[in-house]
Amino acid sequence: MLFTIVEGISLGFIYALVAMGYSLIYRTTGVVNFAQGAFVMVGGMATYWALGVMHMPFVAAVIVGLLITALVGLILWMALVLPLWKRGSAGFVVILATLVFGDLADNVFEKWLGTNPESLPAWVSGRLVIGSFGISFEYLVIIVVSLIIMIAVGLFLAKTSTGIAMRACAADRVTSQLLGISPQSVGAIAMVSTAIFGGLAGIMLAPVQYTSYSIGLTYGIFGFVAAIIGGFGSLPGAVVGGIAVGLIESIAGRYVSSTYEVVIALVLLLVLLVIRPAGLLGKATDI
Amino acid sequence: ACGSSSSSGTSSTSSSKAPINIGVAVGLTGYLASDDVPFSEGVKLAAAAINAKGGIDGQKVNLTVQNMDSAASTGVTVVTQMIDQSHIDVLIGGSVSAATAAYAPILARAQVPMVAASVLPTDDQWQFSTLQPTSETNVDDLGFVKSKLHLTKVAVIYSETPYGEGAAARMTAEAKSIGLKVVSSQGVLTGATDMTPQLQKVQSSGAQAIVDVLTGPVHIVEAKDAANLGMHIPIVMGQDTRSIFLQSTQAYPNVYWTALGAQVYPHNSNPEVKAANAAFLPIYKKTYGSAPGEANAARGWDSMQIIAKAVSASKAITGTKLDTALEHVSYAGTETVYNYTPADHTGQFSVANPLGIGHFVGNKSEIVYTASS
Amino acid sequence: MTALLIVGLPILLNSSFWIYNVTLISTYAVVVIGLNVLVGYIGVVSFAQTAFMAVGGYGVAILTVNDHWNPWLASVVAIALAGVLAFILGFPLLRLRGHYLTMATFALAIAVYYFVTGAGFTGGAVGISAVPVLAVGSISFGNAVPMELLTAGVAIVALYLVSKLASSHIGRDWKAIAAREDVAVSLGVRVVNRKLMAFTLAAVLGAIGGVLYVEATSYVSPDLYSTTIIVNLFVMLFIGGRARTTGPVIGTAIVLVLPELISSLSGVEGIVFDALLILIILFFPRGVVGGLASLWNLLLARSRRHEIQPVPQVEGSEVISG
Amino acid sequence: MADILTPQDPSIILQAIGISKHFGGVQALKEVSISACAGEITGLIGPNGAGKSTLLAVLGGDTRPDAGQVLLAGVDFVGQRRGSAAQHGLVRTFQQASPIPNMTVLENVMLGGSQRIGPNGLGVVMSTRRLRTAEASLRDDALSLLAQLELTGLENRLAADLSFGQLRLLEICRALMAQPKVLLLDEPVAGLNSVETAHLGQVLAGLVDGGLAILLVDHDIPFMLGLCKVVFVLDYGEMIASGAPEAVERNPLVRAAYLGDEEDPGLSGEDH
Amino acid sequence: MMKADNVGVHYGAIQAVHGVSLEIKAGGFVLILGPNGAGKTSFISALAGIVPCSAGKIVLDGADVTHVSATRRVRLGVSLVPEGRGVLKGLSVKENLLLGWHASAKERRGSFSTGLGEVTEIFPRLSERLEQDCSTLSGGEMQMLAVARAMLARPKVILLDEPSLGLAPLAVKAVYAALRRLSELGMTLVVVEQKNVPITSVPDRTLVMREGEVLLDMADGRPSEAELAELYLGGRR
Ligand SMILES: Nc1ncnc2c1ncn2[C@@H]1O[C@H](COP(=O)(O)OP(=O)(O)OP(=O)(O)O)[C@@H](O)[C@H]1O
Ligand SMILES: Nc1ncnc2c1ncn2[C@@H]1O[C@H](COP(=O)(O)OP(=O)(O)OP(=O)(O)O)[C@@H](O)[C@H]1O
Ligand SMILES: [Mg+2]
Ligand SMILES: [Mg+2]
Repeated sequence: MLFTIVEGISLGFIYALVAMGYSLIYRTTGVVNFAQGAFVMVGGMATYWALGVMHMPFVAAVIVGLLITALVGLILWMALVLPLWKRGSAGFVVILATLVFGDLADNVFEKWLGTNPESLPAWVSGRLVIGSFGISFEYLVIIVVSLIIMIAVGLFLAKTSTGIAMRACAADRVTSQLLGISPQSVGAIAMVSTAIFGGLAGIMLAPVQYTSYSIGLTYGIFGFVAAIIGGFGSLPGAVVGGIAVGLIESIAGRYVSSTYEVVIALVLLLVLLVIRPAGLLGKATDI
Repeated sequence: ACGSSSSSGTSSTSSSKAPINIGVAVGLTGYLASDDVPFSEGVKLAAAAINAKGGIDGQKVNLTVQNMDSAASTGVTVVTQMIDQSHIDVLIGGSVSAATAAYAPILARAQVPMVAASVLPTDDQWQFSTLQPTSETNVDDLGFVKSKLHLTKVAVIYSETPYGEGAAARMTAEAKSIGLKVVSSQGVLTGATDMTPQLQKVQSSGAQAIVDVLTGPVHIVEAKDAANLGMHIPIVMGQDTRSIFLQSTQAYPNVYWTALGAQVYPHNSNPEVKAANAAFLPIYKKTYGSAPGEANAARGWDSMQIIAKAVSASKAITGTKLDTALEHVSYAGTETVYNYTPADHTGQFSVANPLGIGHFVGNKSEIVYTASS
Repeated sequence: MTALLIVGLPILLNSSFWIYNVTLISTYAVVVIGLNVLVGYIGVVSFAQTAFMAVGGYGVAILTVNDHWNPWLASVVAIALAGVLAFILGFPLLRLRGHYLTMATFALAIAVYYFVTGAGFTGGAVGISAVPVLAVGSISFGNAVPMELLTAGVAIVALYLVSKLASSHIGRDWKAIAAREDVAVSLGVRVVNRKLMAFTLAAVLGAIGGVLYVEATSYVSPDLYSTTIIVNLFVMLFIGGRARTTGPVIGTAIVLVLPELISSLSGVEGIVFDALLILIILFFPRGVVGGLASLWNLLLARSRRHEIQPVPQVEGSEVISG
Repeated sequence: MADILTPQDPSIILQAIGISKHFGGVQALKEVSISACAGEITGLIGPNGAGKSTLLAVLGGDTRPDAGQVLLAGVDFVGQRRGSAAQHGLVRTFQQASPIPNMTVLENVMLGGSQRIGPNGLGVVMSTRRLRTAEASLRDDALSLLAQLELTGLENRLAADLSFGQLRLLEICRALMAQPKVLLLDEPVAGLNSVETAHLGQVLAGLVDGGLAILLVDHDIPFMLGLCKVVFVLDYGEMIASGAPEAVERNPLVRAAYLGDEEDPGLSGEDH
Repeated sequence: MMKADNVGVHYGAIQAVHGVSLEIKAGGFVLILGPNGAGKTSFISALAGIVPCSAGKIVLDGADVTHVSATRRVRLGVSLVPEGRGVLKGLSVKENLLLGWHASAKERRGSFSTGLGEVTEIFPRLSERLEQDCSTLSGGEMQMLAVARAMLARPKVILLDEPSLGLAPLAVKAVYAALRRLSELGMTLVVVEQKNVPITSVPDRTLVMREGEVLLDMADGRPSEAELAELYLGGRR
């Protein structure tokens, strides 16, 4: 049981990282970015390319991977979201555009790096063993990095004037312009940071699972589920939601049925939403 | 993300005969892309080789490759289109069994024979398979566990696909007959990214080894999750690409894998099969270098050659005549020797098991067991 | 008239490929017309459409293949079942708002997908094949032409029905709910009733589409209801044009036919397809039909000033983002 | 302090008794009682943040009070389904103008009459005669209301394209379309000029003559005092005065909290 | 210091402002009156840069700023209090004020706490609500916040679109008293209103607009209520 819980939590933190990406971009621009999963894929695959194809040293490869992901984020912003945003397109058009962009990214990487699943070497090796149970240090890395990002971003948004300006943009773009804020650049910063978080998730994920051109969809979906469960737009909510999804999945898989673990997780999610229509940490006014 | 197509083969040569139109329906994307992409490459290599020699008895091969996204629904659309637009005479199908099942009736209605790299849904006269029947694989894997590893309690992990479900059932039945006990049997959804629950159940069942009938990236997930759980028991993996086996081994050293003909090479017990590989592998290497998909490519190559054999035997490129010819093909391919009969559309019932068990030591693979050895 | 042409031409040309395509387009169009009621008009972003397609599709397959029912009876029962399920599920689901509702319906759709993949009576990943075809007397809808006529007919009826509703006072309520639910409530619009009815209507149309597809191909499998399909339904609707009568049909046709047109671009057709979709979204943010309509209006107004963009203006119901 | 009209008064159509509401630490309403009579305009004034809009939200059934009762024609509907107020004949406008931006002005107004037709989806599909005549009469009513509020000519504009003041008028039109028994108006003349204010005053006066009860909230004091039969004054969530307009205007508490101390509040005054 | 030269504003085919010119002197006080739909908001928005000019140009301190973004104009010292108050849902009152302060050019702004002290003195109500989400404020409170926020930006020109809208009589007086103080401190004011308001200082320029055009351009004073009614009535179709 203990292991199942720890396993669920560490799995949950991967979802949490993706969920935080959704929340960050939503809190700062009001955009629901369904290319979030694609960033996970790009991060992993681009790092694999730098490491496995170009044979760069590990650290350099990670940096290159993140840079490429950031670039993809910037392209998404400049070429797609910003024009729609400027035109005041309905939120759902933006969602659809990001979905298609995510698929486009999958297709480009499939063409570029092929369909083979690839791995990345572990960041740290070894396992933490306490008594009869043990877990890879790699999972701990994921947990620690997610927590650091959550706290750092949370503080940034709450305390710094840039952070507040970013939230202002999400609320009302015209008014934020009147306060000397440039929604364009705020959005670009937000999108690039989100891309980097997604990419980081992909890079940390690859050693414990794998990376491939098609990995994005799964993480995109479950990250979104986590973000919703926690309360959309809330960073601590993203982490709580991620852990909840991870736990439900691993406990259902272990003790009920692995065939139906996803079904169970989703049905529980439905029940939860009916009981708490704004997620675990969301406020009713946020809906 | 729907259909795609490409045509290769030219009509520029002097041959006056109509070319034979072969459709290829494969999952170039989707969960079996890592199998079907190299598979389609093998088909193309074979077609190019045949056309370079002037075709099959002077009849050029005209390929139409369509991506069905590893999905049955897309498969139906794509195959319908190939029948109507490209007027295909015969179809080469990829490894997605659900898709094969979905378009089998359409092909039968159109009287187009199919040679697929998946299990067959029904005993239909128009369908042929190049996939080793699950019994073969199982006997091989189980035999290895029994006679090489000297273990008795095994766990079976299978993918929730027609192929996986069928194989798991066969395996449980056959284990008994060779004195093994299946203590746990776990299904995995295609595209799963977490296998810890299944592995935990295996752990608590007291299994001494795992035999899986999975394909694709889940193998890597399985190895990594097993490592994270601190497991040590051997895992004998089902058919896959070399790269996936290597990555799995790097995460979890105690991995053995089912080696197909091209992966067993040069240790193939059948000299004809060995010779076929000796002919094919250099061709593959020339185009794709050290790409890891040679085993699936080899099966694609074989599929094409089987059709060529039937065409030249019957002098027919279409319909019942070609179908009947396919039912009598006997061909020594890179995978195995195929002896098709009207009663055996896998061509394997009367043939010695060609598979082996591979293992990586460092980056070098070695064959540690062959069924017939 | 145009409809007659589109349906009739393939038959005249005797192109089984195009007959099949018109069948496929009509089938999906019925589903998307249902989706349009929810997403386009009433602003309920529901992903549950594939779940109801699955109820229709699996319903007819199981009832005919396993229980040997008459295909017509099975179809009607499967469609009615979807309607009843939607009505029951609608009560708790429609209490949710915004992303949360979207998520819940998404969860429902994926849960159904995984369920039919795992369950035994649905045939698992293999699905169910050789579903008996519909027939009237000696006309079998297993043949391509009758099936094309049947599906196209159903699509036209669905289109007529929804456009009639949309232009009535009910449509006015729908739009008001989409834009400002609180205002609609304060004016006495029966919001719960309207949403529930729209949800049920969409589900019934989804189930009809599901039944038609299975009847047209004689086959049902889980991947007919996967996330890819969910997303595609939305792409169809948005490319065509939300809250536009003909939007769903045009969008469905584009999404289904465009890949065929570019299929000669070996290897990069996926990239090209996505890029084209993105261009359509960028240049026709209200869909092709919406875009053409406003182009037409501009021509009518003979205004040359349309290049001036005012302050960000509401382009439609702000369904998802604030 | 507040001298509420006796509940026995038969012309009282809307009555709230002992309403309290708090948001976190803010006590927005503290045991407030208020009533409105058919055929009269009742005023509600008070400084910014006094709780006027909150009270309207409670009366309209959009906000659930912590305590208290709301009786509409004798029926308590606190805690009933959202929107039941409107079905009982009570309609409100919002302080922030709330048009349906992607509908035309005419459609916006006709929307107000939606519940007059009822659900009748089948009728729509069959396009029954009854429905067509109902729809036509709705349109006629809407056009005449628009004319009454001098919005003629704008009926085919998108509501999103109207100016601020036009939106306010539109909103009142839409509310009237529902043929309410009680109309709650939150700052209807904010954003209207003096001419329009006077005009709207006449329109409202005409409406109550027909038996409607109006509860009016606004900061335009001459407008309020001129129209209302009874005025209630809220301050910090408490009712500090009520009664005839002249009495309220002279009330020192009200002057201190709301109007200011000078004799002439100077709202319409001239400075030179 | 700020000059509008023949400014026009279009929304698609609708022309909201027809060639309006206005010269604003440093430290001056301009009042713009007009009935509904006169184009007041459109004009003042064009001055602030949130609506593009379809004709004419806008000059600030001698430089043409017609195509300068609203964001940049704030830094250059032009602040608008928009109609409808520009509520930033999800931000607290204090965060709103902080953003206002942050928007001013570095050399012009003092410390945030001094600025905060000044505005809460004018609007004591706000100091009771500093941590509240501004979208839950009452209508009048929102208006106070919007004015206070613009004041904190220490602009050279402050443009106010109907600042008295929805304010209680006392609060209107408070706002105008504050504006008067700003004016005495040398800030340039442009105020849009519909009704006459309790302004104790005489505007040095009054424009009356109707249907996008200037009906009356009056120096040193403003029309009486009766004159205004006359102008508005005359404008009705
Ligand atoms: N959701 C909320 N959370 C916290 N405080 C709230 C909330 N809603 C309203 N308030 C507070 O309750 C008080 C009453 O607000 P209300 O809107 O009723 O005032 P009002 O009398 O209508 O004022 P105005 O004349 O300015 O419109 C205000 O101080 C406001 O800040
Ligand atoms: N975004 C827009 N799109 C189209 N037309 C608009 C838009 N905004 C305003 N208009 C139109 O432009 C004209 C001028 O509007 P504007 O808001 O500038 O008037 P105003 O003088 O501020 O009126 P009010 O006092 O009512 O606020 C009006 O007829 C209005 O309908
Ligand atoms: Mg109020
Ligand atoms: Mg205005």
